[in-house]
Amino acid sequence: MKPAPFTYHDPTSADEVVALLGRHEDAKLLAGGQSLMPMLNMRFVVPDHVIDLNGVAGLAGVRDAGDALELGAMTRQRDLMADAAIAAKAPIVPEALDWVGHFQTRNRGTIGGSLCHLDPAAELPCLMAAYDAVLKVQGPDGVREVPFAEWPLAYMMPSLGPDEVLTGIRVPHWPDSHGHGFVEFARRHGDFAIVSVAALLTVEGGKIARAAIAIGGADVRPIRLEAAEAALVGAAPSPDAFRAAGETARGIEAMSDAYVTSAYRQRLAATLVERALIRAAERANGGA
Amino acid sequence: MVVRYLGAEVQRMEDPRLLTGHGRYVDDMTMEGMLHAAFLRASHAHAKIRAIDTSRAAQLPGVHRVFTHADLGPKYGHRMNQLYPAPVIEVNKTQYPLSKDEVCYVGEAVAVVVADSRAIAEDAVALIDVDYEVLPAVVNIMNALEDGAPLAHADTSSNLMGRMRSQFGDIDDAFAKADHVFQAAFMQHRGGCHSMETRGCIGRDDPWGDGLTLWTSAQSPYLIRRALATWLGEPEERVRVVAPDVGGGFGPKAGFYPEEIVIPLLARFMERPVKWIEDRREHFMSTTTQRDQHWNLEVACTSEGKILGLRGKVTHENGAYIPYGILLPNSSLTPLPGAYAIPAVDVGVDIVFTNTVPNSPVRGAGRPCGIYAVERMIQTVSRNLGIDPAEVRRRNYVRPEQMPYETGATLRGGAKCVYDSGDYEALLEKALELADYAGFKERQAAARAEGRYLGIGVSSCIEDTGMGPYEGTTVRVEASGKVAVRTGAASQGQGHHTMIAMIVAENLGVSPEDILFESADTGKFPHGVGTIGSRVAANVGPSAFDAATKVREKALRLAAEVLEASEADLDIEDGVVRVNGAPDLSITLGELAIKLSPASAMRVPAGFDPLLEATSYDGSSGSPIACGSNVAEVEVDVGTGEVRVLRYSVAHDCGVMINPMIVHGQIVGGVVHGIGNALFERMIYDDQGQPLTTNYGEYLLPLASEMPRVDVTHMETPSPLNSLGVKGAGEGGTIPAAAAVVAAIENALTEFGVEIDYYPVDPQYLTGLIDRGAAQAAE
Amino acid sequence: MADTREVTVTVNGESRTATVETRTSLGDFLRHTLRLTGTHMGCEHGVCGACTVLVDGDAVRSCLMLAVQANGREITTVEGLAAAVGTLSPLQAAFWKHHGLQCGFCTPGMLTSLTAFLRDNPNAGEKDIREAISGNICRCTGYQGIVDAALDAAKSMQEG
Amino acid sequence: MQLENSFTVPATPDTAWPILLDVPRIAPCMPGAELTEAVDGRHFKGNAKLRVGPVALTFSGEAEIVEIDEVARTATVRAKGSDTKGRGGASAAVEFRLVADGEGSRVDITTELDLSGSIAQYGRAAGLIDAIAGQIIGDFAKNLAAEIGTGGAPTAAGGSDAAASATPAPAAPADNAISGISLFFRALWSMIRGLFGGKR
Repeated sequence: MKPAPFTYHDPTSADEVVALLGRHEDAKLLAGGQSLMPMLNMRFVVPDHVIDLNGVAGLAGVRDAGDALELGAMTRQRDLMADAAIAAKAPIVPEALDWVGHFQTRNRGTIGGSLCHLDPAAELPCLMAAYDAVLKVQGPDGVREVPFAEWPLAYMMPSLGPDEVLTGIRVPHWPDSHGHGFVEFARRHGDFAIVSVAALLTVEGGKIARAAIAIGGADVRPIRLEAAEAALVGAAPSPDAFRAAGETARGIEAMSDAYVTSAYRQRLAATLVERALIRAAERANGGA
Repeated sequence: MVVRYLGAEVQRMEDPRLLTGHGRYVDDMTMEGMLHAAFLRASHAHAKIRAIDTSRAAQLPGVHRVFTHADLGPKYGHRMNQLYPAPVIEVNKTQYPLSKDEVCYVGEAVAVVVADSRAIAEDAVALIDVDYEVLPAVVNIMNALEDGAPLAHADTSSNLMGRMRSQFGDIDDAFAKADHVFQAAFMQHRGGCHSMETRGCIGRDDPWGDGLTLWTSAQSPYLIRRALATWLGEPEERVRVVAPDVGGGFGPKAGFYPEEIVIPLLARFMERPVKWIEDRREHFMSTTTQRDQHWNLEVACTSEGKILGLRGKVTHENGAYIPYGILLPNSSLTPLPGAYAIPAVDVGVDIVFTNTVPNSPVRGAGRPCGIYAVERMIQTVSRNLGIDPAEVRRRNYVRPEQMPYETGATLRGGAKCVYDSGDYEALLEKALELADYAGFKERQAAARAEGRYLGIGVSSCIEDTGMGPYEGTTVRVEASGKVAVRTGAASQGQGHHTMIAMIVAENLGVSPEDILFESADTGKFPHGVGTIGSRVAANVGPSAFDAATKVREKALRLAAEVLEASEADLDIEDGVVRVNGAPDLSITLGELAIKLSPASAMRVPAGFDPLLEATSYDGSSGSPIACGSNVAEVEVDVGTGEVRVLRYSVAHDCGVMINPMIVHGQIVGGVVHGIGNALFERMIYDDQGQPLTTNYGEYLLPLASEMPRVDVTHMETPSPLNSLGVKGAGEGGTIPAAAAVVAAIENALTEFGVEIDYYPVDPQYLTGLIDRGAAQAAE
Repeated sequence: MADTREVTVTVNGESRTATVETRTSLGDFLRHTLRLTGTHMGCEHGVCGACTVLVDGDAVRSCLMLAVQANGREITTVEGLAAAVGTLSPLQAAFWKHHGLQCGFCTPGMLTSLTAFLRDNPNAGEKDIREAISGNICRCTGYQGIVDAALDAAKSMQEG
Repeated sequence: MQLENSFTVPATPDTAWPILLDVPRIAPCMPGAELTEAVDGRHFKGNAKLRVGPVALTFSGEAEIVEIDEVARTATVRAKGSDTKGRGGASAAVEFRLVADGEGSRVDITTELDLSGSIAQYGRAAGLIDAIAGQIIGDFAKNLAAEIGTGGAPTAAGGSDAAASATPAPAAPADNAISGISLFFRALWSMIRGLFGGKR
């Protein structure tokens, strides 16, 4: 199980990456390698060129831009988990990352790699869906911004042109009083999620003021439960409200695979949406 | 003071080497001029091969040669041997080392590339073009015997490989006089090998020197030597098979594989050593697994829950070829009365071919299935009669005063199955105490008040261990005073070195550190059987004990002459023979060895032969029957269907324990393997016979994060069948585990009326049962 | 023509340089080029953890990193965990004492992973340790001896 | 596995049938497909490029028209192909039928598809084939309708409608390959080639 031969490139700037992508037709970008390397080893992916992003300057890091967190695409998952600004502003991120692989893979794996690989079961795309994150993509004509809702085009296929590279992600702030809950069901620790749910809530004066619910793993892309979000706004955070929100998840589009059916994913989604909302409400200030 | 090693928790002799990265596994070896091989494997479950074009592959730089069946030539053009011929095999199908004209499972070796590196060999494999005519494949055992089912082999008329039956007692009478007859049908699925080291081998042929040598990651080097020499038509003396450090075996490495013919042949053709290391995808597709078995049983019992008889039918998946005779179905039937005095049994097995990888034993072989079946029927009786499952067991155990108890079943090789010793009820009580079975109802009620569902399950097992006929040992004191110990038994992590060193050291009066241990090399020990069926301690143990005893006796006899003392006054301690009461009179074992065979070749003392050495093939005079009771406590999340094993308790009896630390490790490891079978491990094929589960993200091995702490307590009822009183321990953890876990899940979900008819119990399946139960309750 | 690079790494304190094909994994480079065969390849797709090594102190899968990516880095393999030849690190000694290994194949990855984990989490309890090694598969031990060894090593390292 | 799909084209069966059988007109409707050789009236060779997520495949293969019924307007095609980088293959038996549907026509397709090799051995993607088939047929029908010139609306039928709506066609990347489980695409494309062959 050895990769097929390729030509290796180790550019040092994003411009150079874009230029290399322009020159080479069948090229793959290598970020943390925790998804691409297995596919190379198994020869599922057989590119002529591998362009390593690990030496590219300026792609890693976390910055609080006031109204949002700016994450470099090559920021390692381990560093996201340990970052103080993320812990303060978006504590759901480290909570979700605990479900991402294992500490050894998080030492290499990057947020950008995960968002570009776009495995339906991956946790980070689910989080970015909840946040309506904005992705910064650099191509030959400069940088464009893609709202997360427009990022997944199809199964494991991001809105990324053959000569484009993801450079950063902008995660808008929620008020400090917000509550969060990330719950997931996987067979074993670190496994692909069968279903995961990210929930964010703000509560003002005993009523839910804002809600975001994203479901990962169920379909080929993360799903936002917009109807349930709308129904929650203005309601008191209550077990009944959360159960009702969960019930709406029974109607989501869900896929079947060799292991579980879409019906089971829908059932799980209902359970997990309810649990994520309960957890988020417990953590939201301004309830009572 | 005589140092006692037997029964002590001696730290393993193997470990410092393995802990510092100095093990020697097959892939760690390299040789001058060595080439690397990669196989092209069948991509169809069933197809005729019309043509194979290797020309593009052969032209790739770095490729030395590409071989197909035809390229091996007529001398090597025959099918593999049937290792275990048996009369019940009606259709004897073994495979060609490289497929000739028909492939019968995905993963069957079709061609092989020899190249400068493994990577290049894989590059070339991708360039081989095979023209297949795809044939219908049979995958599901439940319809494999139906009229019109696709045939696994094009030239056969049925998928029935053969039929077996275990039959004893008066079954008609048992059912006629029963107060109740209950029925249950269930599917059992056991996964694959998944040793962390895959298979792999290196072949080297030196016709003018050492002959043909095969280093292979295997459990049974002597079986491979015999099979390889027989297949080649060459003398065994010219074939040497070595199992170096082996990274786990668990059954599937006990057989003889096509690669173990092809790789040495390539070495012969290329006149250079050739290495092949199975990669993990190959392991999923071409290493034998255990897979599906369907049981449909009826139990006859009295109103008090006393079981009178058991009858029914089993359908057993064989896979595409027969690499291992009928060992697996046979070992599924032989444990059938379980730990219970069931007077009548009549259960038959249909063994069916499918277009999947050939099946072989996996840890426990058929025993986990047979025991699961018996334990399921105990649960069925308990449920239907409303008697506590532990109590049903108490009312049916074989009692100590019945020992030796002849069940009526027949073991492999035709011997009667006789339970030699043990107190099954006492073991159960110990397990229940360890698990705080009495306090469970309170725990369950407290959890239920919080909306949590706890359950408890019990299972008991017996295990026929230590099958013969022998596994010999040679013990030789050398001039340095160190003691060379050699045996045929290969270790895959069981700690044979330590166990045997302890036995020899104690008996010979040396330290275990003085033992120079070598094993599993057919060039260094003349014959052996293999490491299967929890047999090594019960066979090598006695032979090591006996050989050491003989060496000790010889040393004492010679020392008595040299020291002019009575043998009765001599003792050996720390390698020195001393005269009791005369501390100045002594001679070391090394000095005695020199006296027997002096380097300057004077003379051997009269009445002695030259070496301070003995060989023994003493073993067990039958199969010692180990036994155990397990209790699993689980929590089920009814929202997701997730099952967590919270607590797991084992009371086990494997006779006298040589090294309790090693026994403990075997039991705990075995339990986790069994929990994996019960909850996680599932090898899925689609209806065309494509394996869908070919990586460790999808094939779920048990991980530390989901596994419980396993509490183990022991009884030591000596086996009367060997000199040490030992019984095997390697599989005793695995065998009863699935039954305990499944019973616990059902117990947790009593209010939903959940009855499980399939394992591994996955959450989707379980939520289906929960939802159905909830709907029925609502009506 | 194969794409090759010269790679220099410091392995277990010693600088080593070799030319490799760029497609070569760090694991294969260590094992077959540098002949440090203590690191084992169990699945080559990043799940089993047997191939874990420390790169600049971080535990990573050596099957999921190219050798060329390790250029200029400091690598510790199982051969380099003990302070001196013929000795054992506290963790290795605890594995020995608690029967934390049987066949020994997963052991190098367990040891490297836990060496890094216990360094960063000296107060880890059983649950933490079980989660930490959830990316390391052992088929033999049932993990109990490994967990006991890690708990004991953590204790002895804290006691200094 | 068996897949059932349908789509409509805004032309009567009399008009649509010969168009469907016109190779040069139809080939571009299937993105990534390239006809390399018409061996004879019933045998064809070609390549197809496509992407399944990160996996970019190039299939090389051949198709044979087994049966054409000009009266009933049905055809059966057998096709097989394999990835040029050794990752597996596919074979398909495709039956299709052209029937009148209101003002236009409906094409009903029954595909018996067998995948093999590593591309077939990924359990987590096993359920996507139906979904992707729907997407592919939707794209193909859209292109075909445009080719026929009247811009009719395609419908996806069978079990794939939900998935098709959940996976709209790629927009941003100008990739010559389409996303989807490769071999279904391959099968469908072979079917089209079979139709072409029937015409000749």
